[in-house]
Amino acid sequence: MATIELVPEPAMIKKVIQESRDVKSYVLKLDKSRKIAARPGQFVEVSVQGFGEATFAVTRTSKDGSDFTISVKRMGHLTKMLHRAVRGDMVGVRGPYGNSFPVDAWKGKDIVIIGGGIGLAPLRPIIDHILQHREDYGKLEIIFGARTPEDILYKEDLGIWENDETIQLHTTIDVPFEGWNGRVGVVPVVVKDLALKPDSRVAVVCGPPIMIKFTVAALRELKWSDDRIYTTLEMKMQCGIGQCGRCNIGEKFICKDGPVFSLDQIPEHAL
Amino acid sequence: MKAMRKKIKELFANGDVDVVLGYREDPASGEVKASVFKKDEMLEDMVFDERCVQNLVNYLPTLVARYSKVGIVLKGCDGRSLATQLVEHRINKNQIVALGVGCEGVKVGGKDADKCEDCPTSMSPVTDHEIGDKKQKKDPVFSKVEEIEKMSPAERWKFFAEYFERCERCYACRQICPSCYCEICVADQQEPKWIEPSAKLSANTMWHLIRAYHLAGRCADCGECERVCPQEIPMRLMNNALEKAVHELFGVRPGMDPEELPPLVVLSKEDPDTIMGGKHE
Amino acid sequence: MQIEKEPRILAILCKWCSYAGADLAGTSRFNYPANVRIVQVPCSGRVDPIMIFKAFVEGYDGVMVSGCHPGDCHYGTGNYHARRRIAVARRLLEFVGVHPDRMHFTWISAAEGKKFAEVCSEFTDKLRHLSGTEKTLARKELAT
Amino acid sequence: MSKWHKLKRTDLKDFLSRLAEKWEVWVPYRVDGKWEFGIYAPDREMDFPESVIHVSMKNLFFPKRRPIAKYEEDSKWSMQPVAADDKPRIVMGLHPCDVAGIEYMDKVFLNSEHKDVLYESERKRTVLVGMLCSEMADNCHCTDRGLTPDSASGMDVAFAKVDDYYLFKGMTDRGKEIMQSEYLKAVGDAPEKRKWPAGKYAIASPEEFMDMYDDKIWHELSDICLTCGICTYACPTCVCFLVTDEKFKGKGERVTVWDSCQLQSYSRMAGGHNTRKTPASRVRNRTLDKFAYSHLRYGQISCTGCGRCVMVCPLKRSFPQLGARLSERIRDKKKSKAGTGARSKED
Amino acid sequence: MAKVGVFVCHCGVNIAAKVDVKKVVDTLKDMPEVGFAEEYKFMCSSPGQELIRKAIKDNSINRVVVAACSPRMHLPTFQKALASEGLNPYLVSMANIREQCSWVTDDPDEATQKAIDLVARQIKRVVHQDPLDDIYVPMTKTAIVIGGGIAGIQAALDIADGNRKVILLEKSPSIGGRMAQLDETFPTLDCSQCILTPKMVEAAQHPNIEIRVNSEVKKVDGYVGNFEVTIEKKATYVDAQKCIGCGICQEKCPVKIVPDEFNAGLNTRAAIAIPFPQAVPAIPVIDPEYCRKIKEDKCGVCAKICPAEAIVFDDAPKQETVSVGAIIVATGYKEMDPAVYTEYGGKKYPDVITGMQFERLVSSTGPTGGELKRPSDGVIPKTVVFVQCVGSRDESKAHAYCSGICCMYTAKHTMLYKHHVPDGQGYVSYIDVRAPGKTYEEFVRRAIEEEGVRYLRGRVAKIRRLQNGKYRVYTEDTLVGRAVHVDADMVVLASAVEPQKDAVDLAQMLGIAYDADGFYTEAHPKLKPIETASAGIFLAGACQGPKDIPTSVQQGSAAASKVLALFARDTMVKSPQIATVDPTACTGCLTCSYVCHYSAIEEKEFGKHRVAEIIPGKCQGCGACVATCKGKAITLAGFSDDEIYEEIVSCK
Repeated sequence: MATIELVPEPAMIKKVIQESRDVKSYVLKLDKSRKIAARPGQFVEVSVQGFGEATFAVTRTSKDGSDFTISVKRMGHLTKMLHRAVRGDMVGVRGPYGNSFPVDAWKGKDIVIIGGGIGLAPLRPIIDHILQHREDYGKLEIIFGARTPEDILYKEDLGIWENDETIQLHTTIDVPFEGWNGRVGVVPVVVKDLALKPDSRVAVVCGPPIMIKFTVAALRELKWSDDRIYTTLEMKMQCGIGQCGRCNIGEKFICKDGPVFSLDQIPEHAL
Repeated sequence: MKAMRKKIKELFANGDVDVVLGYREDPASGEVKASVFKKDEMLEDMVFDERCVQNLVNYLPTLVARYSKVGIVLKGCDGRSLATQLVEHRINKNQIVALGVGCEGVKVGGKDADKCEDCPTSMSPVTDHEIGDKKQKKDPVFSKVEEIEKMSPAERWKFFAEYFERCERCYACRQICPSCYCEICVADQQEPKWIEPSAKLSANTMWHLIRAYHLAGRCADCGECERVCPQEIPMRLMNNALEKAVHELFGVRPGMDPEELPPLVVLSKEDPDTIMGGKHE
Repeated sequence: MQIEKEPRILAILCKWCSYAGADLAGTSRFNYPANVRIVQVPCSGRVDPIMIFKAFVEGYDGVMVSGCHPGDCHYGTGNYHARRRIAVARRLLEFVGVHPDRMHFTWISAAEGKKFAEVCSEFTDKLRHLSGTEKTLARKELAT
Repeated sequence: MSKWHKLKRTDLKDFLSRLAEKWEVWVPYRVDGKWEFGIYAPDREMDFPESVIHVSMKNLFFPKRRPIAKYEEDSKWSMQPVAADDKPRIVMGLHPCDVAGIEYMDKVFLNSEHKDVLYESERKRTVLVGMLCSEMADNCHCTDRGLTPDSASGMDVAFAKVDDYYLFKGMTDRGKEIMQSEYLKAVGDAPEKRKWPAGKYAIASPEEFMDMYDDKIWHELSDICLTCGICTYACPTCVCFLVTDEKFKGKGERVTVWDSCQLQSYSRMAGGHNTRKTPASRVRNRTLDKFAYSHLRYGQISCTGCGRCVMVCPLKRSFPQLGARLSERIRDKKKSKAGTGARSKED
Repeated sequence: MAKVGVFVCHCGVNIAAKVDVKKVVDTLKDMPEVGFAEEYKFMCSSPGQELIRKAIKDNSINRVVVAACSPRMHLPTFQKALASEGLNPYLVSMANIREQCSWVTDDPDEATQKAIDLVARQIKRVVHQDPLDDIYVPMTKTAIVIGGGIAGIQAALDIADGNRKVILLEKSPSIGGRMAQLDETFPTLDCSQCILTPKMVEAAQHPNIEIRVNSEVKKVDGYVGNFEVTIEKKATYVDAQKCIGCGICQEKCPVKIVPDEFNAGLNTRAAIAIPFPQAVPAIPVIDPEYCRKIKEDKCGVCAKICPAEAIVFDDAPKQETVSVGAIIVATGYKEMDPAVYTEYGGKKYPDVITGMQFERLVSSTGPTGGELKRPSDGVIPKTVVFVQCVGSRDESKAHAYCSGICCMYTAKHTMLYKHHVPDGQGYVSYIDVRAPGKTYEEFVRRAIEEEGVRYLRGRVAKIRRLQNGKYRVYTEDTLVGRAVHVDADMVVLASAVEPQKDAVDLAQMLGIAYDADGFYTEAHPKLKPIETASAGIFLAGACQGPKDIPTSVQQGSAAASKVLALFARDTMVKSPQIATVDPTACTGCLTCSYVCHYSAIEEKEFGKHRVAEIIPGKCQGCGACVATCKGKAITLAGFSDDEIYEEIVSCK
C-alpha cells in the first residue's frame, strides 16, 4: 500500500537536552532505516500519539544523517506533552518539508546570522554547514539575542563559536540582568550599533515576529537590499505539504514554497 | 419610520453618531439586510418593519472598535441582547446610541416568527431614544418547550439526536450570537478535546449542549442561531428550555435589566437544594 | 466479567467534604458497589457542567456531583455557585433526553461516610433499574 | 465518438439496481425536503435535480471526517495508516461545475509531490456519471467562470434528461462499461446544444485581484459577514482541513477534518498570535483564494460558479456578487487612477 | 510521553487482603507511560519511600503514582520523597485504593479490577500534571486586633512587646471593654479598674500600638500575611488631635438626657461626653442623635466653650484601608437583654436589673457613686434576690449553653452586696453552681458560709411587684422540695452572655466560621482553640464563647504568640495550586470576578484589551472562576481541565 503522506513514521527520542528555561532539544532517530536528509531551513512535523502534530525546524542533522535534532519551546499542548518526553519515548515524524536556505548560492559571500530566541534553531544548520565547508564562505558573523541569560540556547555551541577565530559572535540580552557582563540591547539595536554594511554580505534573520520586523527595518536603514535579507517564516501549519491551506501568504504556502524567503519574494504584510 | 429617519438625521447632524447600524432594503432584490449607514448616505433605503429579523447587536463590537460613536436600531429582543452584552463589559455604553423602536413582531418565511410568541417587551430595555410604542407583555409560555418536556427521555433524545447528527459544525449559530464571543471557543480548543472538531454525533452533541449551557441565563432569545442554521437545528428550543429554567429557578429573564448580572454568576445562598434534584414538575 | 454489566458511575467530589466523606466510608468499612469512579476537585464550584456532559457522552451510566453542605464550603461560596450551574445543567440534560435518574447531585460532608455509601448504593440501584432503557447521549464508537 | 443512448425513465430503477450489483452507486436523495447524496437503494426517493444540490460533492472524495491512521492508546507508537477503499463506485448526477470542482481538487491532492493516496483511491474507484444541465438556476453563474452548463468535459459518462427518457453517452474508457448496460441499447439523438446567457458576475483577472490586498474595501465587504464556515463547507473547491487525534475507550484515530479559513481558530497559533484575526482579513483570504491565489497556484480559479455558497449563506449574502463588487472597484480604481486610497492596516 | 513510576502499596493486609496487588502491577507495567512498577508492603514507611527515591535515581522516572491510601493521608509524605530526589513534588499522584477500594468492596475480583482502573487513571492523569513551585508572598508584619477589651488589650500588648506593630481597633469611644465596667473581680475581689487601667494606659503609650477608637471593620480582603482591612471611623465631631480632655464640654452641654451606656443605662449623660473618667483615650464624643446643634442647628455651646477649639460639627465617617499580616478577633460579648423573660419583669420593673447594672450600682464610678441604692426610689435594698441562668441553659426561651461566668459573678455580687449593705439578706436562685476554676469553689463557699447568702436551688417561676414596692420572687427549693417565695427590694438577673449583635456580619467579612449561637468557631476545639479555619485569623476572648477574665487574657496572649510566630518568617509559603488567566484567551467579560470569593480577580490592560488577572497571593485555588470561564481562559494548577478530562475519559 502506498504510504499516506499525512501518517507519520515512528521515531525514537535518543536524547533530551534542556537548552533553557522553556526550550528542550530532542535528538530523534527514525525507527526505520530511512535517513532524514534535511537541508538547512527545512522542517519536520512531529506527532505525539493522541495529541496531534506540530511543526519544528530541524536544527541539526548528524553527519551521517542517521539522526536529527529539533528544539521545542513550550507554547501549547503538544509542546507541553513533548516537554514531558524522556529518552526512549516514541514520537511520529513526517518530513523534512519545505525549501531550504540557498547555501550553495551563497558561496563566497560573507554571512550574517541574526537569531532571536528560539529563532536561532532553524539557523543553526546554516552555521553547521558553513563550518563544514568553511573555505567556501567568507566571514561568518552571528548575532544572537535572548530575553535573559536564562533564555540563551545552545550554550555549548555558543562556546565553540566564541572560540572559533573565523566567527564573530555577538550574544546579547534584552535588558540588564544581574551577573551578565555581556552585551545588552535588543537585536535590531545591536544590528544598528554594529553598522553592518551590505558589502558582499547576506543576512539571515529569524526570531519572534516583532524582532524580525525591526531587524529588517534596521538592515534596510543600513542600505541593505531586500534580496540580500533572508528569513524563515512561521505561521500555523498543519499538513506541511501545501494542502491543508492555512499557512498561505498570498498564493504561496509557507510550508511548501517556504519557509525560507528572501524579502523580495514576499509582500510586506508577511513580516 | 419617518420619525426614525428624522431622529437619525438629527443624530448625524449633531455629531452624536459616526455610523448607524440599521436595516436596508436592497432596491434591486427587495431583500432587507443588516447595514451600516454613514452620515452622507441617503437614509431612504433604511427600513423598519416585520422583515427586520436580524439581531444587529452582534456587529457592535467590530463597529465600536472602528468608530467612536455607533447608533443602533433595536427591536425589543435585540435590546435585551444589548443589555446582556453591556453587563458583560462587551461594549462600552458610552459608545452606543441606542434607538429603541416599538416592534410589532417580525416575520420569518412569511409567518410570524416563533420568537415573538414569548416576547416580553416591544421596546428595548436599553434606549437613548425611543420611537414608537412600548408594550410590556405577559409572562412567557414556552409552549414548544413544554411539548418536548411531555415526551419520554428516549423520545426526546431521538428528537434531538436526529438534529445533532445533521450538524455540520459551520458555527453559523456561534458566529451570529452576540453572546458567543470567546476569544477561543471551547469547540476550537484541541486539548483537552472536550468537543472533538469533527462533525459526528458525539462531538455535535457536546457542542450543542455546551452552546446551550453557556448561553443559559444570558440568551435573550433573539433566535438568530436557529434562523441561520443551514440544517435547521432547533437551537431556540434548547435556549428556551434554559430560559424557562432560569425563569423558574431564579426568576430571571435575561436582558430585561442592563444592570442585572447573569444568574449563573450571581451568588445566592437562598436557592433551595431542590433545584438540583430530581424531575422538575 | 460481572463488573462489565454494572452501571458505571462517575462521582465528582469536592476535596474537603465529599471526598473525605468517601474516605470515611472506607475507614468505617461501609461497602458500596465497585462501579463508582471518583474524581477529586478542590470545590464543587470547580465543577464545570462540561465535565458532566462529557461523562455522559463518554458512556457513563450515571454522574454524581457532591460538595460541602451549603454554608460549609471551604472556600466560602463555591457550592452556591455549583448549585446554580448544576441546576441548569440538569435541566438541559433532561431536556435533551437524559433520564433524570442518571444524575445525582447532593451534599455530603466529611462526617457522612455512611451517607456516601448509601447514596452510591441507591444510585447504582436506580441505574440498574434503568438498564433496559436507552443510554442516551452515550457514544458507542470512535466515529460516532 | 460513441453515440448517445436512451434510457427510459421507467427503466431507471432497474438500470440502477443492475449497476448496484457491481458498483456502489451514489445518487441524490431527497430527505426531509433536502437533497443529499447517498448509496442507491431501490426503496428510497431519489431523483436527479436540474441544478446542483446544496451539499457539495467533495464529501464523497474528501470526506468531512476522514480517518487516516489508527492507533492503540496502550502503546507508545502504533499508528497504522488506514486501508484505502477500492470498491468500485459510480457517482451519478454530478453537474459540470461539480466536475470542475473535482478537477481542481485533483490539482491540489494529486498534482503534487506529496500525493494524497486516499483521495487518489477515491478518485480511482469512482466513475463519474455527470448530468448535463438543461437550465441555469438562480444562483448558477458557471458561465461567468468559463464553464458550459451542458459540457461533458471531465465526465466518464454524461447524461441528460430529455422528455421521458435520459440520454447517456460514454466519454472515457472507464465509462464504457456502464454503457454496456442492457438498458442502454436504444440509440438516440444528441441532446440539443443550448446557447447560454453570459454572466451577471463577471470578474477581474487574478492579477488585478492581487492588487486589492491592501484595499479598504475588505471592511465593507466583510461588515455583515458572520464568518461562519458554511460557505467553505459547501464549496466544491474549499479543501482546507485540520489534522487531529480522536480517541475513545483506548482506541484512537488520526483524522483530517474540514476546516474553514473563515473561522477565527483557523490561523490561531499556540500562544495567541493570529494572522487572520479580523473578519475582514478572513473574507479577504477566501475571496482572493478563490479568484487569484488558486489561479497563481494551479492555473485555475477555484470558483466554479455552482452558487452553493449563496444557497447556504445564513444571511443570503452573494459571494459572486461580492466578487463582482470587487471587480467593479478594481475598474473604478483603474479609471480614476487616483491611487491606492487609505491603506488598511489591520493585521 | 513521560515516564511514570507506579508504586502499589499492600498497606499490610489493608489493601492486599482484597486487592491482588501483584496483578495490579503486572497489568499496568506495560502501559506506555509506565517506566517502572513495583509493589511494597508499606509505601509510607522509610523503605517504601526509599523505593521511590531509588526509582527516580536509577530508572529516571519523572512522574510518580502511588496507589495506597487516601491522598489526604499521605500525599505530603510522597511529595517530600520526590522533592528529596530533586523531582518536583507536584508530579506525584495517588490512587486511593484503600479507603475508596479495598475497604469498601466485598468481592476481591471486583476490588482488584477497580484498583487497576483507579491506578491506570492516575497514571494517565499524572502525565498531565505540571511541575509547580511554591509561591512565596511577602508578609506585612503588622497585626490588627479587633476589639479593645481585656483580651484585645492583652494580645496587642504582647505583640507590641514582641516588637511588631499592632492596630488596636475599638468601636466604642474607649478601650477597656466589659472589664472597665466591672467593680471588683472574682475570686480575689480586687478592683477591676485598678488592674485594668494600667494596661489601658500602657497600650495607649506603647510605641508599637496604634489605638483606633470609634472605628469598625467594614471590609476584609486578602489573605494571611497580606490582609487589607477597611476601617471606618465614625464621626465623633471632636478633633482628637486638638482635644485636651478637660471635660468642660460635657459639663456645659445642656442636653443631659442621653442614656449612659457605660452605666448600663442606669442614668443619663450629656450629648457630648467622655464615656467614663478613666477612658483611654479621654476624648469626648458627640452623640448626633441628641446634639441640638447637629439636629436642629441650635445651641453649639460646646464649641463656644471648648478651649482647644476641638469641636467639629461637620465631621463625617472616614474610611481607611490598612495592610496587616494577621488579624486577632477579640470582639467580646454582650449581656443578653432579659426582656424575653416577661415573667421576670425585666425592663418593666425598675428594680429588676441585670448583673452588669448591679456592677455599676455598686461601683464608685457608677451613677450612685458607689452607694447601693435601688433605681426606682433610691432606697437601700435590704433583701436582694440574685437569679442565675437567665437566658442560659434554657433552650426553650434563649440559649442552650451555659454562660460560664454567672455562677462566679453572682457569688461575687452577693459578697459585694453584703459589703455595701451588711444587714441585708441575699438570696441566690440557682440550678447548680459551677465553679471549676482555681479557688473558685472556695470563693462560692465563702459567700455561702461567711457572708450568709442563702442559695435556693430551683428556677424562678415569676416575679411580681407588690403594692408595697417589694418584688415577690416565686421560686422553689428543690433540695427540700417545696415552692418558696421571697419578697425582695431588688432582683438581679444573671443575664446570659451573648455574641455581639454584629458578630455574624464580621464573621462573613472575615470569612470565618461561627456556630448556631453566633460565637466564632475555632479551627479545632481541642488542638487549635486559637486559630480559625482561615489562616492568619485568630480568636481571643468571649467572641469565641463565654469566658471569664483570666481565660480571656490567656487567649489574648496565646493569640499574640501565634501572630508573633507567624511574623517570625519573612515570607509566606502558599500553595501553588491556584488559578491563572491566559490573557490571550480572555475576553475580559469579568464574569469570573463575580464568583471569586476572595476578590482575587482584577482587571488589567493587555495590549488593546481589558482582561482579567488573578492575584496569585489572593487566590485560594477553589476553581469557581475556572468553571465560570466559558472560553477556558483560566487554568487551575493541580486541577486543570487536562487533568480532570483525563480522569473522566480514561476510566474503562
